[in-house]
Amino acid sequence: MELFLQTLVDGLLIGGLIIVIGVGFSLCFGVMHIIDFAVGEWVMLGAYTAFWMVRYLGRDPFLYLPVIFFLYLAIGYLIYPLIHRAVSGRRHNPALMGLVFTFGLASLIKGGALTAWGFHVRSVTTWLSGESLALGVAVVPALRFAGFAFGVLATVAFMLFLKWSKIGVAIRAMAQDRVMAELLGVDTNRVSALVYAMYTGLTGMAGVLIGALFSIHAGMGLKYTTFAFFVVVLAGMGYVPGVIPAAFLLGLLQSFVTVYVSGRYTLLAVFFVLYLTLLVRPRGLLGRGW
Amino acid sequence: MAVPLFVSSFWLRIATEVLMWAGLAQSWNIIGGYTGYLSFGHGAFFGIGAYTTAILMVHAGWPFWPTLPVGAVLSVLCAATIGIPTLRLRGAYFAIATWAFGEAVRQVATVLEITGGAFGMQLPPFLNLPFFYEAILIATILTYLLAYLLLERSMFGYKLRAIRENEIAAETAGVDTVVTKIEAFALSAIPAAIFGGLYAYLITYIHPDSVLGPAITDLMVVMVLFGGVGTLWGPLVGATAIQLVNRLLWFLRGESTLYLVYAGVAICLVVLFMPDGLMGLVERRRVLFRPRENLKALLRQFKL
Amino acid sequence: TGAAPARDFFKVGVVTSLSGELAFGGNVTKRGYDMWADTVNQLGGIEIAGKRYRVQLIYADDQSTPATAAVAGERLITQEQVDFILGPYASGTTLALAPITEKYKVPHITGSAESPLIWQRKFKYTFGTIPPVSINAQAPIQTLAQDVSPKPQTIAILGIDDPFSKFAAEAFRTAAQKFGIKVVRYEIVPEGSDYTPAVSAAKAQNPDIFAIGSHEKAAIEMIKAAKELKFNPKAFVQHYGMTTPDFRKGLGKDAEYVFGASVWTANLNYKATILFTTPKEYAEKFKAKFGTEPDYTEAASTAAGIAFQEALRQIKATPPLDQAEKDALVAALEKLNIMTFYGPVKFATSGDYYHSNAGLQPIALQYQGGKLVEVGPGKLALAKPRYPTPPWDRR
Amino acid sequence: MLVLEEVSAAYDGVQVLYDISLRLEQGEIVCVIGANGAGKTTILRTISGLLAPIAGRIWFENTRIDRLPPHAIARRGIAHVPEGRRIFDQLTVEENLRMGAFLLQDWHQVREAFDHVYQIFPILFQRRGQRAGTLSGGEQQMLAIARGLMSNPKLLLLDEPSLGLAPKVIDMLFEVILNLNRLGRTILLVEQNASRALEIAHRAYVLEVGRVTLSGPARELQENEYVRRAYLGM
Amino acid sequence: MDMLLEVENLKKSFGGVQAVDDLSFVVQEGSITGLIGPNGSGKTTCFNLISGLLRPDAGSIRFAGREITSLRPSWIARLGIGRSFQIPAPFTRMTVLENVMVGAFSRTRSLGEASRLALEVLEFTGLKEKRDELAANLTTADRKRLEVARALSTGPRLLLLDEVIAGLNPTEVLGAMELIRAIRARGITVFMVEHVMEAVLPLCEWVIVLNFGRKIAEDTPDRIVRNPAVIEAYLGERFRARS
Ligand SMILES: Nc1ncnc2c1ncn2[C@@H]1O[C@H](COP(=O)(O)OP(=O)(O)OP(=O)(O)O)[C@@H](O)[C@H]1O
Ligand SMILES: Nc1ncnc2c1ncn2[C@@H]1O[C@H](COP(=O)(O)OP(=O)(O)OP(=O)(O)O)[C@@H](O)[C@H]1O
Ligand SMILES: [Mg+2]
Ligand SMILES: [Mg+2]
Repeated sequence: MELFLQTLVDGLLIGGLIIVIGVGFSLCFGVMHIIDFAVGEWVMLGAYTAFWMVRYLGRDPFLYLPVIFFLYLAIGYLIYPLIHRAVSGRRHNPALMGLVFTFGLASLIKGGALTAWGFHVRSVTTWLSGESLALGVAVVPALRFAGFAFGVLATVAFMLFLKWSKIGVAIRAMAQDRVMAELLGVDTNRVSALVYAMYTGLTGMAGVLIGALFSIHAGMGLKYTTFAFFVVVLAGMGYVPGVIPAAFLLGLLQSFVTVYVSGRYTLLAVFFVLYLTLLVRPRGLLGRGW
Repeated sequence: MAVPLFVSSFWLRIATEVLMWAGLAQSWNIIGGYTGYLSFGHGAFFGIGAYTTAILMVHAGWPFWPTLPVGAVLSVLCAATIGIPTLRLRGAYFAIATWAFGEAVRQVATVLEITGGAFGMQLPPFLNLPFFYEAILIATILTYLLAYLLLERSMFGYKLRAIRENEIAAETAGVDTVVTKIEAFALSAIPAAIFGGLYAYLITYIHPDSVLGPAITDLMVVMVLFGGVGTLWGPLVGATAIQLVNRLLWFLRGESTLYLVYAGVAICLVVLFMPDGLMGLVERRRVLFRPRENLKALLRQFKL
Repeated sequence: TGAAPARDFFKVGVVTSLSGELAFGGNVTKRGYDMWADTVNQLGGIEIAGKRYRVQLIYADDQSTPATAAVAGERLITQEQVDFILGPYASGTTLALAPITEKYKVPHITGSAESPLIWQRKFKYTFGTIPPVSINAQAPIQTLAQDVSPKPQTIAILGIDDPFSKFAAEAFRTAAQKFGIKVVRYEIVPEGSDYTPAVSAAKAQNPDIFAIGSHEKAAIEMIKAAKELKFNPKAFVQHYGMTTPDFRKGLGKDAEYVFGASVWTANLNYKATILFTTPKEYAEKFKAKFGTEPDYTEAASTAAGIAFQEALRQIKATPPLDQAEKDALVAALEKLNIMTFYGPVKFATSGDYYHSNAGLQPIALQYQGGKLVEVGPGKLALAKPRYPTPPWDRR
Repeated sequence: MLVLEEVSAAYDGVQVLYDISLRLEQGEIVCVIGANGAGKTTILRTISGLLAPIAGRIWFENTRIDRLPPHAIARRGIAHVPEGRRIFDQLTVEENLRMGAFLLQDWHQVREAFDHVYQIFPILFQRRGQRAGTLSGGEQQMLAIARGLMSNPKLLLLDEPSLGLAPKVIDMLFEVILNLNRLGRTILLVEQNASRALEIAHRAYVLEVGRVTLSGPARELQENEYVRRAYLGM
Repeated sequence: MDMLLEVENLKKSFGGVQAVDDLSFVVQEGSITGLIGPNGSGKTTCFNLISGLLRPDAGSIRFAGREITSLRPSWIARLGIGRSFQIPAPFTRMTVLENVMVGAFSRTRSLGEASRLALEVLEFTGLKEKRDELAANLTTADRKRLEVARALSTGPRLLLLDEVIAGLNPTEVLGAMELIRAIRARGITVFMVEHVMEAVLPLCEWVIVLNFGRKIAEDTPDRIVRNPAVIEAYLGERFRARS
């Protein structure tokens, strides 16, 4: 029973963190129809940035969360025009060209990180590392809880932004009809760049938490790419609210399979669920994707 | 066909590799280029072929040759299994599903006992390089011949191109698009599996990371993109160029993990500036030299 | 291959991972090989029948992939016509290289690869200076079973799904069974997964020992997870991973009390005659040259060169080696039994670990006061093992 | 106010507009009539920047606007209510209208715009919380027009606003257009329903296969023998 | 004459929009039948349902006595229903001949035979001269012709034409009407959606009128133009004045 509860808590906590990656990714897909193969690499870069900032500037990595958000916001904003070029113009299959482009981007980022920072495994320590709270019989690691809380808060803030702000409404409108939004005065290229930038910013921030929780190395991205893909398919491609249940499902699936079956089958279980979803509910668990 | 005797075995090995990649790239091109559905897990078929050969030879004591068709059949079955749910959906779903499939196969190979799990497998060594050179040469020629006959010279190829251009219109013109796409995907898996089997026997040691790693698919995609998507000779041009450059850089050393960066930059640049690949450049030249059409187009444009 | 042109130095091929995923390890072996070649050349070369022959290392990168390792071997042997080969860092690339050296009948020693799989195939031309991980991961378990009291009763083992780590995990299990410690959980998880649930599951068994079969990265994450989960076994056991600087840096003071294993440290008191006299001397020269402390892989790689050097001296072969001399070299290696700064080098000629170094004794280590200390087994101890590990908040 | 000088346009190299010249004065209703596929929609798309002309110039209030992106043109006070409504059907009625007011900076202005359109289309006020996709066709058309009005544009481009509407609704719609014009809005109207359009327009252009073949005061065109035969079905 | 196509109680909605609502009608073999109605009244949706691109929510479709509801579009095409698209959808990177050959493959597997069949269709539709052009380079009128040619290439018994006349200039309209008559003369039943009354009225023997997805009338053209409901919903008051 104790183990069951602990497993439940572990799963939910990780799910909360995955939401952050999923939300940006799903939005990016929903609005611009871009599947970013580099999603895991943004996580990795965020983690590394936190590591180097702590190395050179000291202090706690959590302090740098806003800095990293804005840093990756800026980077995403600057990169977007290239992606835009890849997916527009007279290309044979624009959406797929975007996929290939980000595929190349992922390889580029990963290779760059490997070359610059090598194969060393780094880690950062925060003031929460190693601390934990007791929740009944289960232990809640403080850092994970912080990650979870951050994930949920960031997502709620983000959803509120989408629901109520002017840009938020414009983003949702654009997801439905880009041309019409443009006719109403929305600079759709800039808003797209902004969406992409928010996505990279959020993902970079998630990277800080993930880096603090696990260890940091150049190859760490792959796993989060898997997660992001899994989450958007399960949520329904482009259906942002679906990300929340999907991410929790993924977290729980991981922890329960690891504890009650075997850690070796965790990823397989994930892939199996992904396959089943594509087979029976291709538009996501809630049937709301496109 | 005969092995050029004066060639040192080192160069023979390089030639063998180039040929193999040319064949692999063409296998990807069948689904990714001609059909327009990006398979980001194509390496899985290569790995399935490699493991089938290894398992049958090591655990069942089979001779080499009969293992190849078994690997091909297995790959075809897997392709159908993946293709049936996903080829009904948009291309993005297919890309994600194949990607997941590639990762899943790697997981399976790492978990199973029969594949040696994370230890990998050793095959009985048969280090007759000319044999492999010839075998891979034949396999590559057959792959291109198949591509030529089936994709450039038969009904099937027309259907695939129609699907790539406009799936709905193809469907109403009587093309059973789902079946055709699944056929194309299954077909594209065959050469990949055969090369996998040959590779396993050539290298004698296989491991989930070496025959099922994402790098295999990455390279296929890059080679085809670089050469020219959906053209017969594009994959050959792309594979030769990239594999030779890769080996040359290796030979001259000075290489590190930068190869990932090169590959990434190459993909991005090709997508941005040369979406039709090297063959596209050739094509464009040819178009330039079609004076009559060009003149007509010009006249139309200026309504003369 | 035809006869190589006459020359007065040995051409030594080195295949190792200078790029790709294993580049870090590949560079470790490279430092070991360089240390050997440079030291030999400083002395004017290998002395054979009164004359000195210098050595020239020719590197070929295997890009961390088996296929390239095979091409690299092919190139070194047929293009460069090397006399013998120093092998790769990893087992996978070694397994692809070994058939090539076998085909061309070129002697090959790896200073790093340690998977038992290599030796099972009984390659005639392939040797290794590091004993398989399955042997030496047993050392810390043996120490805990025999040198501390009260003796731990239960163990939970968590291994990573790669050949090296899995063998280590299996070695922990074998040793535990041998020394009468009950295995309450044994689990292999894939590299890179979230280890928290697996650690939770281990914690639920409340074992005395928590043993981790992995490279340093996973070990760091698992120990972090254990701390967060307030999992407090009486001993944490790891093996090679804990000897790396990354491990120490990654965990900080949480590395304290962790047990591990190695086959070599600079503190051992071997007395040798060839090239370096003691581990200490080697460590000093190494540090002077590369600025870092040597670890066992570097030492083993240097020792691989020394093994060749000794065997060549014994058969009095001069460069270039013809096939008869290469075969003689293999025969000499099989008979070799020498003492080096790295310890005894003696290649097994039978059994499961054919041609691996059977001369060495594994050592149990523990972090004590921020330093790696030899704590067993038995007489090899330079300090007493600290057991049990105090709770997290009192370290 | 708006001047097109010899504008030509093409889709994928296929030319559909040939040297179109057209002008609109402040406060006018001008309508463009023509057969299906004549290029009426294309004219509006070229004005609002959705399609870059391959030749010619477009001036709005004495500044050149061809080559500007659509959002920049919208910013200058041109609202385009395109063919086929194109409402955001996942958004509520109110959110659709808020999108219409995207360019307004001032909160008060937005409030006023809301009051204004709710006054014109009271039905939209009743439906303000409803998902726009669930509105009936006529309501959707009203929403599309209301959305166009939200930004308080100087020039309103209406593309077949009566399309798919019940005759009763059409009557009301033309009433609304007239009212808007009386309140000072300049309107460029594209209509299949030529007779109704000519009734409310000041001037009109007849478009045939991408060329302007006739133009003049709406009254005159109504009397024109050719127009009567070809477009008014008399 | 026989009933070639029978549609019964067909329904289709998109979200809140009831695009086709309880629609029933028949198309006689050998006829030219028109389907008209205001924009958005469900004509294209109806064609999409018949050709299998959409699945009906309810109702049935029979073709030559055979139930074809919910069959795959390619099956329906091979059973003998060809269709064109309102917005031309050529295979842009293939030549005109290749475009038409794709359809011809449902009649033959041989490349030579397909190209012979395709050429024949091109000859018939007046596109033979352009057979080696890339479809991307065609003019609007030729694209529409290509739509028809491709639909004919499968050798259909029933041809669904979705606004192939709209967008053509008066001379082109005459040409297109000629072509449609010729198609019927070959024994192919034509079922066409068109707004251009100048073409619909002389061509069609029978006209079905939709409004909001429902059939509001069906009759001969001369009676349709006088039908008050049709005038009210579609043709407009002015049309009455004219006729
Ligand atoms: N996106 C497009 N791509 C290619 N051709 C187009 C496109 N849009 C319109 N056309 C063509 O351009 C021509 C003019 O079209 P346009 O939509 O401007 O006509 P219209 O007068 O508005 O007709 P309607 O009364 O049907 O709305 C038509 O022949 C049409 O087929
Ligand atoms: N895929 C779709 N999703 C949602 N709504 C649709 C879809 N297709 C059509 N509709 C809606 O169904 C209704 C009928 O559309 P349809 O295209 O059949 O009209 P139509 O009679 O062909 O009109 P037109 O004469 O303009 O071509 C319209 O309200 C349209 O908006
Ligand atoms: Mg129009
Ligand atoms: Mg229609």
